[in-house]
Amino acid sequence: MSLPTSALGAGEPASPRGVGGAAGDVEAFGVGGEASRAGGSGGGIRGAGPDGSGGLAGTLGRGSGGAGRGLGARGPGARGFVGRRFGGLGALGALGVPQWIALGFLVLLVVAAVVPWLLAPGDPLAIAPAEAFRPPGWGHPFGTDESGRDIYTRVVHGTGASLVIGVAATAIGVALALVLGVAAALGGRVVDFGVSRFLEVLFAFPGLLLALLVITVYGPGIVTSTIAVGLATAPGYARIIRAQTRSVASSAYVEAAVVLGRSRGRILGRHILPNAIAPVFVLVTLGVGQAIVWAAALSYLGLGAEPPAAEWGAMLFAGKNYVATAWWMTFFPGLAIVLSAAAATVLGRALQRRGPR
Amino acid sequence: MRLVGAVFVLWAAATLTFFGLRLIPGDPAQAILGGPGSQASAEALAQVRAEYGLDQPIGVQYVAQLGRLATGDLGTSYSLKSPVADIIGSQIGGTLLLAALALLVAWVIALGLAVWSTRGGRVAAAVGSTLEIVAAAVPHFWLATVLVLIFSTALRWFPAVSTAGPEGLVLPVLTLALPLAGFLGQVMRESVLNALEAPFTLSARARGESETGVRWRHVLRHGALPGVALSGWAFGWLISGAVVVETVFARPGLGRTLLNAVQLRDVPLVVGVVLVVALGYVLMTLATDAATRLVDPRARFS
Amino acid sequence: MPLRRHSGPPRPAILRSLAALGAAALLLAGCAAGPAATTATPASGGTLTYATGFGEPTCLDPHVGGNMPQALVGTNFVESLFSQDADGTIVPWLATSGTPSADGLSWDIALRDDVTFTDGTPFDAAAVKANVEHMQDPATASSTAILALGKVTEVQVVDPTTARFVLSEPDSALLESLAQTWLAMESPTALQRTQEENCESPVGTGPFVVSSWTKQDNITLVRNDDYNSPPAGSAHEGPAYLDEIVWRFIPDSATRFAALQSGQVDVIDEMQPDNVVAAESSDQLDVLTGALPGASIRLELNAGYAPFDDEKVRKAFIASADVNPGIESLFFGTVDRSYSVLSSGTPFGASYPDDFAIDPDRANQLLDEAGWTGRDADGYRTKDGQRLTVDFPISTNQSIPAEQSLFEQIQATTKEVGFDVELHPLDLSSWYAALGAWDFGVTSAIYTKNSPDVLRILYHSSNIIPAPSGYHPNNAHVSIPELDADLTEAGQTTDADQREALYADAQKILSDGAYVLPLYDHLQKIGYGPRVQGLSLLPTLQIPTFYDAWVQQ
Amino acid sequence: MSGAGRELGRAGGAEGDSGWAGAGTAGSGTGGAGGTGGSGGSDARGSDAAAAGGRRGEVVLRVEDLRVGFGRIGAAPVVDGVSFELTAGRAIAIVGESGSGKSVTARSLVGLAGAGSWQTATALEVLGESLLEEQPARARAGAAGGGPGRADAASGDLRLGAGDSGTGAQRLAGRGLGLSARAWQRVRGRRIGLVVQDALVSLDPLRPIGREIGDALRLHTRLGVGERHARVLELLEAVGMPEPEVRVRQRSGELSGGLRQRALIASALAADPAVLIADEPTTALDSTVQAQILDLFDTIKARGTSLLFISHDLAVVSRIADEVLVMRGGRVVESGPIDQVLGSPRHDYTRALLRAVPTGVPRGLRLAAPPAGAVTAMPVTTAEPPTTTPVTSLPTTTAVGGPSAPVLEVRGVTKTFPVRGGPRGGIRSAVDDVTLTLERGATLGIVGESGSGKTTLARIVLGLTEPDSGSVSLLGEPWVPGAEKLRRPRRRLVGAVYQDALSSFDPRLTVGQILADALGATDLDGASSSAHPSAERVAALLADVALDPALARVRPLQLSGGQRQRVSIARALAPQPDILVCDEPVSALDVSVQAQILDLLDELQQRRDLSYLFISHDLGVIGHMSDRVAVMKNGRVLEQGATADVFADPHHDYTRALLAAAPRLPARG
Repeated sequence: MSLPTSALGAGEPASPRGVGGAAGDVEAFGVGGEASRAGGSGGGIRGAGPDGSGGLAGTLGRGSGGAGRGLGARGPGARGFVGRRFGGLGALGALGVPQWIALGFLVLLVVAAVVPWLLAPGDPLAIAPAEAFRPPGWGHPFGTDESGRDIYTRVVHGTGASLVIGVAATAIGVALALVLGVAAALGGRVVDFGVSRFLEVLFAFPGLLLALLVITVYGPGIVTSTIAVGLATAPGYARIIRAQTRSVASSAYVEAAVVLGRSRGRILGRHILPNAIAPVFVLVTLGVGQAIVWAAALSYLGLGAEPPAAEWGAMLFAGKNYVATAWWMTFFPGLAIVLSAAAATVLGRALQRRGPR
Repeated sequence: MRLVGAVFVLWAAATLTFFGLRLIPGDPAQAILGGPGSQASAEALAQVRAEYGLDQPIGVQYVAQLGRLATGDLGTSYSLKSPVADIIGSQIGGTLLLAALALLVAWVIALGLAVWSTRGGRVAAAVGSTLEIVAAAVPHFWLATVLVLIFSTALRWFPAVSTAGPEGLVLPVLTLALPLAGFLGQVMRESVLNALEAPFTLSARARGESETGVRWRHVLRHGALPGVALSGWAFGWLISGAVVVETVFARPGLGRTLLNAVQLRDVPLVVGVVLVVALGYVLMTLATDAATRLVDPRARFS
Repeated sequence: MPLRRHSGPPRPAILRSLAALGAAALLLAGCAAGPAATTATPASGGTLTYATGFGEPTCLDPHVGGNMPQALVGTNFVESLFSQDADGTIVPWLATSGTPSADGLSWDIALRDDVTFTDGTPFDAAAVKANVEHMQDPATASSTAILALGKVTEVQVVDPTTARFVLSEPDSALLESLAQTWLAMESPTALQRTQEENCESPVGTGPFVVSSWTKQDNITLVRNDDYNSPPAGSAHEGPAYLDEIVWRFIPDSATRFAALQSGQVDVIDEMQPDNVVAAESSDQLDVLTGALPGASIRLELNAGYAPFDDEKVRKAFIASADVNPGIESLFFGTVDRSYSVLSSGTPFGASYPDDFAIDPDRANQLLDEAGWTGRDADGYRTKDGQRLTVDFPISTNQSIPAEQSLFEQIQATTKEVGFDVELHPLDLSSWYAALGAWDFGVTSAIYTKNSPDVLRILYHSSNIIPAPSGYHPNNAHVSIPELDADLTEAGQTTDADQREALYADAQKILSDGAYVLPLYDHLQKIGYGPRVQGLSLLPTLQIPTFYDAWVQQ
Repeated sequence: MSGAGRELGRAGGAEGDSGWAGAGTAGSGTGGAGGTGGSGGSDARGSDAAAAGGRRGEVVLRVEDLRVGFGRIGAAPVVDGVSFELTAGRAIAIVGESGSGKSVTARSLVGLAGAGSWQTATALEVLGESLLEEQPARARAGAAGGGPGRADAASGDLRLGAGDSGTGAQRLAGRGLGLSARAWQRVRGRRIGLVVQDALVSLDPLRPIGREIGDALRLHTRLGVGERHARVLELLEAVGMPEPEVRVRQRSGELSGGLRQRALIASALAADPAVLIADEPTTALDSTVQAQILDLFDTIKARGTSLLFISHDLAVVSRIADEVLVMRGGRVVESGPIDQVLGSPRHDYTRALLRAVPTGVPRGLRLAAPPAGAVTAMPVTTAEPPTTTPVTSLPTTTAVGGPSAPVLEVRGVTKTFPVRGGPRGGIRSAVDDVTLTLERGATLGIVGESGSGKTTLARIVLGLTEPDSGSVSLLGEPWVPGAEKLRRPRRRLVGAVYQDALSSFDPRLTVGQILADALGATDLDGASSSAHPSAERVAALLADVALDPALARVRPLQLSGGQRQRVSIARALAPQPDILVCDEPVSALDVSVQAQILDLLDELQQRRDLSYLFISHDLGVIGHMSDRVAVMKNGRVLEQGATADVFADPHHDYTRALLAAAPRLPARG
């Protein structure tokens, strides 16, 4: 269940190859093409050579960001990691309608996670057997579950658990990946070889089995499944971070710093780490959605949150038994998962796309 | 070098699994004697422990198992009592068929969607990319349930559980393929868009190539390229997905075998399945590398 | 992995009594009558597809291990020496009679002389001897037979049609034991093969023969055309009607029911309560139910360890665990609340509803008296800074989802008086491990056994000591000398009145001590589609039999 | 201003080859002026067209008042009123810098201006056939697109089909206007061939070039597969592709840049179009290869194909074109026969462009017009923005050593790299036994084509790559090889200026931070960087390179190419180095910007007594900048000596070939 981080646009292909080569295509959220699309009218006008830098794409780009983005284009060969940099919050200015909707939804989720009672004043655990299996309607907008608990209230109150799982699992995965990835990229040949092989093993290991083992050893629960998802996603992130770090480490600006006589430690702290880590925030955004889905999958297999926690995956797990008679028990938590994951993806991709040059 | 790498991966996967399973509560001897809770006598347990070498120190057991694996002997399943190789042999076909079809369908959907939605205007592009993002966000188990409700219970078009015939494969394959298509589609769309804006498509248009020709002769290949490169990853993803799909649709296969084996603490079977899956991943990676190189000469020269 | 019930655990089912099972009989008769209501005449031929949620056997030979999946499928191709009728009375099957010696230390079993195993091997006393030896062989690892035949020292071949069971001490439950599928007769020729081979295709005398077994997909059974040994009480003679049974494994209950609804399968087991209701209200589907003998579904409070080592705490728990509304809503009226430790399919069950009255005030008072006077921020009671936590490991294999939901409701209602019940859904291995380590406050375990003697297994103090496998049937950690005495005596006497009194006393002791919270009967729930006719349950273990079943073409 | 247009029109008429329609408003005149020019030109053109007769003089391509833009129709055109006529067998060049609209002009002629584009013209004809389609709605279109000057709405202010290329999502603007997509497809390749910009990536890397070339035949001829194959081989032969039978099956990635360009030209020529448009066809190529490709165009032209040649390089243009249009900001500022325009340019911009070409300009002479001069006064946004006047008040540092003291000595340096994919264990010598000396205050130019090893040499000199053997000494002391730790304290003595300035900046940092960082490095023991350099020092540094100090707050991404290079130079200057290693510092810049940067470097050298190791592929730049020059090929220095000597009297064949291949302007204006 390794997170398809490569699918999210920044991954190396499966084989241990460098950043270039065929990888270029996998990670070809090419800056040039991106820029001209973002500009809205650049349509393939990508300069190269003297006429290229900032030429037409620059002229054609609309809005403040547009012109600049065209400048990075130096032919497909030059695309890739180095060009993809995180532009900070300025990127928000470039959000479109879908991104704003996604952002709005995520804000709503955060509100639901932090102050759920604002949105749903009820008790998510309060049972009312007499009210069981009520379809959506007045009083119970999403219906009730097998114990008469209000599903709307449970979905709202479950946001926190699901988000925490998503964010924490991704954080664990990314933190682990940072250590591994940076070590591999900068630690010399031996370390790189070791870490790379290790990552390859983790990749070859079915992610779900890894999670299964972790959970069987430590028992099911939110914490365990968070750790399990985090572990299972780490190798994907680690590859990206390794590639990113290597790319930054061999970038022209790091060489420029060497030429200026900066010490290794200073170059690492001032240039390599910040630039290698910045895109990781985008990955985290993208990863959170997938982590929520995977944590839900574990819950579905009965390995996630313990009852009666109002966690979305656990609600799905409970609801699947009544799918023929009480569709709302699975529909709404499922919808919450899909929408959250999709919103995180939309936003993450927007950041990934708009942030870099 | 690649071979050494592959062997290393297999060894490490076996080792990880072996020790991983030892951490799990549960007595393997108990698993051999008909699972937990069975009223196996002390003598029976002792006999089994001796027979399977479970009374040896764990290091010795590990070396012994590794030795057997090295000679190609996957051992005998604790729970099913038959050779692991036979069990895997009988289960792998269904999973591979499922995975291969799902990959193919995902490919076709993703590529079709990417190519279609990049030519049909803004709305199509928005629809295409929304579909991809939502598809990638749908958990398979939920999708499986929804598909069964719609196509099996309500419409009665396809059976809810697997059958011998091809109609039984439709829902399981779709369940696996749709989310995967979402992922692949996102990547392929980027690549299609890049190809559409690439100088070589301008060049093709300047030659008088029609839009259809541009897409068919040039863009399609470039769109497919990242899909090829991601197939190794997709394989692992499909195997994980197969665990759920095979359970929901009651299909025989490695995924279900694996899940059962873990729950029954059937160490040889788990190790066997993990090895086979890891081998599959390694082979798939090699194959996609080779395929990429075949399709894209740039890979050879970089 | 979706939840399965019964897939792994053995069902020790020892019949110790010849007593009639009156209550069960009534229920069974009613249910079995359902399908027979159609007037069409049985037709031969056709294939029936059965989908089980109990899981796939790891070995088709029911001697090996011995669990419900094996019994379910095995009933079609192996047969026992005896059967039971709807009243629970022992009736002949492969044996014509069983006669104990005067001292009760040997039984002469008279056998039919016209039965042949499907591999051509004749069924005779030597075959019985070979079977018993096979069951007793540690390598076979039969969990049921080893206990059931624990007193059998050897089987003597008196003549080809008479087998003499020599016992170390009297065992009045021998014939009931032999009625169970786990002690069914297999071809001695086939038993000579390796266990692996025998597991693939055991050979019996049944109406069907194992034709093929595609692991994780299906077992195909074909009709035994030479069949001539139906148990007493069957609706017809000669070979079965069905050409073929395809036995499929569909672990997911929703999928299983969907498959039944779409007509893809004809019969399913392990129906969820809502599906039972849906099927009953449908004019296409029907349901066959029967209460499994043995203990009812119940919560057992671990009296050996804190906090339930204090009777007041146990009583407070039971007085606050309001289960009736949940049983009503979760089971859609398919089950009735039980106040008896014994299943309604088992004689001598005694109900003490008053001991299980819901009274939160009393519960609070009891907890106060027990010293759990503090309350923490979450509203849970505390004593000396310790929270009143009750760990509740749930076997996701054994407890169906509705049960798990019920446990959640128990968690919610007991919380009101300050219990912190922590539910831990576990896979079977982990669950057994937790139980074996006494690492729980309350749990729910299933025990199927065709006799009130199940009480002795579950609550005799000797069964606190774990078996070599680490499992201890006495999960409530009940250790009361008077109870032990009652149970031992009840198991030895043959006087029905005396047994009734002894069991009633035993159950009262359990009830007074608040060791157990009975919930409802453990039901076998078989759903079947419109094509299926003549389906019934074999009374012994409420297992569906397809001998009389036929499908409308 | 509009006088220029009229005069050109006359000149064209006199030639009889092409009549020049009013070239729109050249310069800062009002929009109205162009209108009159346009209508006048229209008339003139009409008579010319009537007079045109035989094949040789036939007008194959006539463009009148072409306007192209993106976004709202008529608004902010990027091509604004371009008109010309191309007759058979002739070559017209459009010259301009980035953003001048020359590429868009070229592409709009085949309806491929790009997604979301709109185009209008009063006439667009190929071989006498109009590519415009009368639209009933033209009056509306005219109202939208035409200013008061668009006088001839009655004769058809017509829409070309908006670009149907691109991402489909943007095709809305093309809806129902102009030629149908199918009609355009018949024009493309068949009537007008287009060799698109950037030869290196303009062939599908996944398809064999034979298929790419054959596509044009498949689309425009009825030839069978076998015939097509034969024809493809002929074409490859015709464009001078060696071993066509082998190449035809190869994909572009397997070909060198020159061969790719030949294949691309072959694909554009395949269906024998009357007009071949070539957009910067030689830009990414080495000069020797460039010369060969230009020869190929000569041949093509000689066979009767008319050429429309788009380039930024006046020298290249002078080599191939009969006529030239100088474009700036979407307008034609000057046009006419090549000799006339290059020989006696009338427009300031043309003059500035010509002046900016460094080739043959002696060392020390300014290339760019004085700041705040005519160039920057032009109302065009894309040129290098005005910069502050170079600061002259800084005290010049005086050289410590004697005039000929070597500051850098490279002795016998060799570096090899393993070659992957080649024969087993193959190695390639990137730098092979190179010995060079750089003297204080002097510039050592290193010239060579791609793969000559000049960049590897630069990296060795910068201490970024360890040589296999040989050494470099700095101010007489060992520099390379050696431990980085030992090198670090003296790093400040050597600065570097890179070709791609942008990628040499940490993207997270602003200009000010970048420079402050570099100033911090002046503290010799690099670790103590806590002392934050003052904003004044950063501002002074920016002033040194003639940049507005306000730019300290922006990120390099927001700067123009020239500004970035100035920042790059400022950074290199920050630690007060003695030596600057400049690796192709101007090769990504427009010629006018290049001129400014070269002037700046010159000026800094004089003020600060800097020594330059100046690397370029461009002989003109090298010749202008260097005191001494070393010619590199395949890692070896073939020849070195005083620049004048080497250029005047090259000893090595390769040097001679390089000099011969370098395109030159016919005469200096």
